Amino acid sequence: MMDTFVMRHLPALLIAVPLFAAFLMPLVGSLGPKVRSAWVFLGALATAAVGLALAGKVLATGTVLYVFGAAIPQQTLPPDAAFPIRIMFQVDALSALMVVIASLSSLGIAIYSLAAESKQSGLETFYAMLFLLIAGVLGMVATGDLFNFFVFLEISSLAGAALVAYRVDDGVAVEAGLKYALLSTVGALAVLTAIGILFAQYNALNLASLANRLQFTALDQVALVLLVVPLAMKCGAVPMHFWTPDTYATAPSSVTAFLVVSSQASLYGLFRILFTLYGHLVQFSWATFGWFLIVLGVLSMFVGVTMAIPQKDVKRLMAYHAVSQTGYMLLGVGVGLAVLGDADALAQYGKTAMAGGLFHVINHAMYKGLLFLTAGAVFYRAGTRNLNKLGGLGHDMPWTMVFFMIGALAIAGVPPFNGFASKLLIYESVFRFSPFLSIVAMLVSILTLASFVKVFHAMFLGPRRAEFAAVREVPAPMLAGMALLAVFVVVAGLAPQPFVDHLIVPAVDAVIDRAGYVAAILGGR
Amino acid sequence: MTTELLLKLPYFTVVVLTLLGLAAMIFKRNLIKILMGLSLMESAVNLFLVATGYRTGGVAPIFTNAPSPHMTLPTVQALTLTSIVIGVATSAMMLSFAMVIYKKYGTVDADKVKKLKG
Amino acid sequence: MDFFQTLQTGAGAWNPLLWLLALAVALGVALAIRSRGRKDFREGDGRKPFISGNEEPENAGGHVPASNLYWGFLESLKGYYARLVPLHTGVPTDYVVWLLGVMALMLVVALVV
Amino acid sequence: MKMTKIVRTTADVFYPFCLVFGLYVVIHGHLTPGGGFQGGAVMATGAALLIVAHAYTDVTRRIRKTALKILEAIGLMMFLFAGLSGILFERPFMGNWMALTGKLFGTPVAHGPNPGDLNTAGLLPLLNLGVGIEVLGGLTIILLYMLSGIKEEKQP
Repeated sequence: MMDTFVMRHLPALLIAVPLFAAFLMPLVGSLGPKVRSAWVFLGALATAAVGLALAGKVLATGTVLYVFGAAIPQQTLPPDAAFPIRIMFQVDALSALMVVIASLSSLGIAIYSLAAESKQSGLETFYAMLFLLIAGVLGMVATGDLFNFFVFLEISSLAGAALVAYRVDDGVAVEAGLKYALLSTVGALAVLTAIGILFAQYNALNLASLANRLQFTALDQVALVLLVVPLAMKCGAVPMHFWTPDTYATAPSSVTAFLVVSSQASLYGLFRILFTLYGHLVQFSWATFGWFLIVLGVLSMFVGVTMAIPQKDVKRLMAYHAVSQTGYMLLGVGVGLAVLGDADALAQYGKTAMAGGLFHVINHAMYKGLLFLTAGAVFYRAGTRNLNKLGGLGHDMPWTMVFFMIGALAIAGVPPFNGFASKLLIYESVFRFSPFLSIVAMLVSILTLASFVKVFHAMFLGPRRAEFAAVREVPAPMLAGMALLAVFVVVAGLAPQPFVDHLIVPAVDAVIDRAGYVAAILGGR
Repeated sequence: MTTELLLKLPYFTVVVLTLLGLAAMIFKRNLIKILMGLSLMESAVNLFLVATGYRTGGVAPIFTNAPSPHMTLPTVQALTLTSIVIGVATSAMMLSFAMVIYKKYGTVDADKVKKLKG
Repeated sequence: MDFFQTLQTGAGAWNPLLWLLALAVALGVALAIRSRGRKDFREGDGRKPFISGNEEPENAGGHVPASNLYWGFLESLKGYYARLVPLHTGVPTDYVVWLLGVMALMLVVALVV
Repeated sequence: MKMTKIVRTTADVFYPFCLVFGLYVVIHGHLTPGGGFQGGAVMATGAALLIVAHAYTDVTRRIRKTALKILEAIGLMMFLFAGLSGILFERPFMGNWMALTGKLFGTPVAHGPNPGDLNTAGLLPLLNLGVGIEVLGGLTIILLYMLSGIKEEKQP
């Protein structure tokens, strides 16, 4: 009974649980640090449990609908409803993939931050903001309503900016927070304008209803650009990536690891709008926006990795790699979008390219989160992020070193870690689309490996240093948080096919199957 | 003719406000002025949303003592309110960031607030 | 064995299990070669492992700082980096201009093409 | 920095009126323009009035930040629980189970133009109240933080 009751309301709990944890944090925090830590752990555990249960339900039974404030949760709209303005969550396989990513990494990050942040002050606000950020990201990927998407986008940007600036750090962190907030707000205003344009024409905010009614007028094209470009900016695509290194480098490491997930939620929004909202129109030139994604992707890959190589700050270096890895996802899905009109090409390599891109999304969230957490662990003990000053830490921090190696080998696409599996999918399918793009992708992978060899050498190798004599292994909660992500990286690398079969391929089908998304709400056309 | 022009007036205002906001954001170097430009753009978007909700002959959807039952759908007003609330939070947060930056850097000149680069 | 399936990429395939097997074989070969080495060597008995005949450098202070790595790479791509790095000005206004620029470009592309 | 006695007294007199008017806007959120956020903002204006008239330290003695933080948490919890209460009554999250029951806020709304009845709309007044309390706490905290700069500059 209880089980079915919870199962029925999973989409609402997905937002309610992290919000509950966040809102009660100031009161719980006044009961002492131990109670607060327990509360954070329980909140993260419950959020992850709800997220994974929801994803499991979606993958087992298909799209889950949840209409807020209706008579029953699954009340769908009549196809000819004049004003479909109900707020609803529509969790399909693509959303489920993103929910899995957010759940797993939020759990790992919360456990890690229990120890990593314990020396800081004002922790109630910090954790409240962290849970708000988690709620924002989960809302972004679960919602079926365009305006709701905007609200959650703003919640995640606001909470993210506040967290970036949380350690004032002589104003540097605040500078990064201001840049992030400024760009996010400009982008969100563009998104809101686009929503206004669409609503004024079609009297609908619901994604499925809008997709059903879209006529693709010139105004719709303007709206498309106003939606797509800011979201590409939010996921850190070159040449709009400038905020990424600033923000990722200065934020606390646990926050950075989740900001990666938050930028991937923007990526989700990008795919949702391009494929579901605008995907069906005959006049819509798939190739134009497919090539837009491909060009952004190739630029991101190449500029990101080349900018990473000369960096001296380890987190700044990793941030440029985050830009570079986002390029792979854009490339994979862009190829899928470019051949969307060509059924043969889509079946031959388009779907594989998209599967590679989406598999890379989850892999990237895991190994990049792991890398940022290891960088945070090194900073926690050594007190510096400057690669020229670090060295010889491998003697005293063996576990951190092992986790760093796992993450570094995964990001460089070395078998048998998960980065290799998704990159292989991308290389082989993109090669059939355009060999040049595939070669660029491989080159970037080699440069990534080179860059991480440098980081590994600078941080962990060499003789013990006198200034790091007091360095010990980091506390157990931090290791546990890193281990959670590392285990996923290894398992997904050793057994990629089950992940692809049960998680990625349904997501790819959900992205392409626009009619199915619409029919889930409107009950057929 | 004049009524048609009047109906379009809000959209002209939106364009002017947006351009003013963009100009402030791009050409001004003072962080506070940049944030003012952002607020102007926010107002422009809000005005745009409200303007799209106008229906000729419609009445504001307030049931208390309404003169006629032909009321407009207040969705855009709801959207605008939400966006205003978000705007308040954003402005408050960014202004306090600017305050901290002034305290730590001693300047709010955007060209000098760039310890993070490269 | 259902867990360790072969990853199908449409054009090729990759099996992590086979790869691990190959890795194990390679490790075995390496260990076999190692076991052929001299058994009577003990560390710290005054003898040094024979490498090249030159004096072995001291270990301490031998750590190469990170920015000295890939010096050649950066030197050969000097022109590229001289153009790319100054773009990252760190001024928030410039970031906004880039965003608006891409937006304007895409508007032109979407409306014309 | 203090204003003259006239200004201070006027501010003291107006402060309760600000709160009451804000509360009016909150409670009538489902009938008239306004609602939780607007009413809460009006109430927070009262605090702004006090800060303008009195010295910052005098105000923080009267309005405590911890109390405001607790208010904020209470308001947010009220909103969340009002939303969650729907699922206990076989409705979705935010399901309006209180409307049309004839009990608290449960009177059916009359069709067409009417003078309005406070005892309608079910869950909405509760949501408004929650948001109002939250905004009162949150905005006042923001105001206090931002105006705390005045204190530092005026002391030589």
